[in-house]
Amino acid sequence: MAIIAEAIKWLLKHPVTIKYPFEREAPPKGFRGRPVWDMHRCIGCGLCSRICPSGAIEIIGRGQEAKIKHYVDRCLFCGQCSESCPRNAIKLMNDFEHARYNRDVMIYEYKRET
Amino acid sequence: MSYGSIVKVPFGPQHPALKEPEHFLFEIDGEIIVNVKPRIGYNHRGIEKAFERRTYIQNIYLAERICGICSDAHTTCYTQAIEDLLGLDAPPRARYIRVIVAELERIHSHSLWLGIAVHEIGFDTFFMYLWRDREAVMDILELISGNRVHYAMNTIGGVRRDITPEIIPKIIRSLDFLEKRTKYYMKALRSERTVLKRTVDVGVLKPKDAVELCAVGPTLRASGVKNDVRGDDPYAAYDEIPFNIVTDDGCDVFSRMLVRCGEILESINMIRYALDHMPSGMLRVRMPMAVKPGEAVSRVEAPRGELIHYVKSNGSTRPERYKVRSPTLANIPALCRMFIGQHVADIPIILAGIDPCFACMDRLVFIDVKTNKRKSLDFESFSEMVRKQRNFRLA
Amino acid sequence: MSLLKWIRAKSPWILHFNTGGCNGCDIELLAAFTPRFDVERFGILLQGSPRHADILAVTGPVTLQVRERLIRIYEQMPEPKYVLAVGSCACSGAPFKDCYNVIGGVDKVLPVDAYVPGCPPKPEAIIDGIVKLIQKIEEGGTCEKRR
Amino acid sequence: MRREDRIVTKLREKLKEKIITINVPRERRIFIHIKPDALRESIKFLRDIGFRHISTITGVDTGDSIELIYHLALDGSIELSLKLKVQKDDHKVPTITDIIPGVVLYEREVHEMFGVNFEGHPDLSPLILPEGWPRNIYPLRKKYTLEHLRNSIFKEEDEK
Repeated sequence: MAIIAEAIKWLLKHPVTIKYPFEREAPPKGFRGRPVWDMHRCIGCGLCSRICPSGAIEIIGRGQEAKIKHYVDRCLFCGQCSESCPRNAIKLMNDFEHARYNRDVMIYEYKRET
Repeated sequence: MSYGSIVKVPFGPQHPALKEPEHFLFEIDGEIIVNVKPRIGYNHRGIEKAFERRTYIQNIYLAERICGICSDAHTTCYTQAIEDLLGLDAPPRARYIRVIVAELERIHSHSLWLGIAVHEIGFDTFFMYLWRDREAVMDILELISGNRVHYAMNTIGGVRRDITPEIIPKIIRSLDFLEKRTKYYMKALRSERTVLKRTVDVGVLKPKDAVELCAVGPTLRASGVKNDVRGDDPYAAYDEIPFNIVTDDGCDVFSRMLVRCGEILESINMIRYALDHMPSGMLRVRMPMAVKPGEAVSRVEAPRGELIHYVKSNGSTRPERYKVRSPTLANIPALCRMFIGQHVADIPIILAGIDPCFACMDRLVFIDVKTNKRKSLDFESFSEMVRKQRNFRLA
Repeated sequence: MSLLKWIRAKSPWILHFNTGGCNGCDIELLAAFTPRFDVERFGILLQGSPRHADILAVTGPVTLQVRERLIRIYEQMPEPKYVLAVGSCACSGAPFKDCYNVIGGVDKVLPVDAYVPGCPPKPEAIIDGIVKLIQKIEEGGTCEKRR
Repeated sequence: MRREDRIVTKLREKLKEKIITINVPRERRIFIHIKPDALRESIKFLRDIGFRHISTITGVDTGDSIELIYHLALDGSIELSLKLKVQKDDHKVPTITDIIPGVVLYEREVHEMFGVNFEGHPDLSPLILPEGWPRNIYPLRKKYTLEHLRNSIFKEEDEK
């Protein structure tokens, strides 16, 4: 019976539902989203690729010519790469809508522009 | 009353934590369960072997993904084991933050479980309200750690993120809300006839059996045995924070509900105390890449009970052997004892009673031994069927 | 046919199946059905039986033991059927992809229509994936090619 | 005198030369290495002095032998790890299910993962590994690497 009274009480209040695709609430500050490389800072040491617990980061070449491939479909969004980076070149975005129809478009490539 | 023929009812297999997707084969005489055989392993991924292949840092994230609901308990246990091997201690502030996150996780896990339990007895209104209010604690966790489920707070030698002064008022406000709601839910549970009829004297586990079968966590405490790793073998900052161990003498599913509600209230007080008394200082100490040879045992009170990790190191950057025993596995012998002599209709709620993260147990096959006919039923319609039967019997 | 397509897109029912994941995605998928996120706004219902479902939401890397069951469930679903891979494990196997008991990725076993990476994805992200899948259903087209 | 030391003294008195080493690395942790034939005797003794809870059994492959570690807890507080080594070829260990019934699943698990036979165990049927898993492959033995396991198992799967 206690629940019926509760249900009637909440019937008169504002709904709690977030109407998501139409209204988007930004995630809180410090949200761990997709990592993004700042290639001006990156020195191509490959530490992020070695430390990644699920092998989501691939580095091709070393040093200035290094090219980084990030596989979002493997990423755990743990933020260890950003924490380990000696040059602070990796920032975590605060987006979370990564859904795609195809896995091939989930690879992000980063290359130093000359 | 005996019907003279034993019917076998396989139940399962779907269940999430490390090695605990359970499949149960019930032997039923009429409507009474006479025997039960567990068969687990549908979610066996071979994590223990995988631990030997990854470095100590990578293993933190692997340990986190043993179970999604007690992810913080697993990482705490893992990092403590490694800290024990290395001979370093986490700084005081880090230990307090560990307690706060662990207790928040306990609140989230227990309210999740309570929702699932009332859902199993067909009380979906209650379930929806519980899960709506559970979002409050999920929001705090997301605010602190940056993710709703896998917090990734612990690292070897401390924690990765601080609880900043700006977010403390928000946490306190949510805690007040949660406390009010939990007290209300406890009152509602005690007065709802539906809940009482379906849970009192169902799935009884006597204290003697509970100790003999090595049950852990709320299952053990609801049988009146005062046993809690936080109090008996304190880790993190639990030796500095006062708290009561909640027990209940009912030994049935209802007292497991009450114990978990009581633990939510206790956790709220612990978090308040920890926030008030949090020492300042650094968050983590640096660890060396390689760990010296040795072995360590680490124990943590996860939301579901005692969790134990064992690590053996051979001096390289990877562990030589890593062993995890998660609490649900420890509760399965006790669970099998609970089933004996109960009605088929009570299977879902008894199974939910030990909190085996129930969300996806969704397929059943009935085999009638006499006619050898197979009938497939999904979990939902099975619950529906048993609900109807049960109501019929009550009427 | 457009009426049929419209009906399908307005009320796709979901069957949730865990294939060995850590439970994180499961609770987030379930959370998407509770008042705060409430995907029932899109006419979506969580179903327990594969016979009634249109979308199979798979969480977790596929373990050997569960593979047969996954295929059986998929075969029991009526056409047209769609598969949604929820979480990084279901997309690629993520941290478990080299474990001895894991096949790794739902798309090694079934054709997948939409991937939702994230560990676990927020309920909003799952809704995003479902909405994208509904758009695909509206455009039609994918039902015939599957095995 | 600490509780740990009191327990260690008691154990030394009881088991005498059957103990190989005793190690107390820190508070509330005890590691004891015993001879394999003293298993049942020591478990019985430990149960009688209060170690009624068994947390788990760990198996470790140490090359030529398998190390079994029984983790027992004294009313939740002191965690005692009882270690013994068994030969890989002649791997027979007496069961302790009649002393502590809660151990039944852990023994099955070790049997499945390491191929240790527990004599007198009521039911050692498969518990965790998938149906159709090849016999005599124990995944946690060091001999089997991940690649080897994946190759041998997935090849069979493909042939099906």
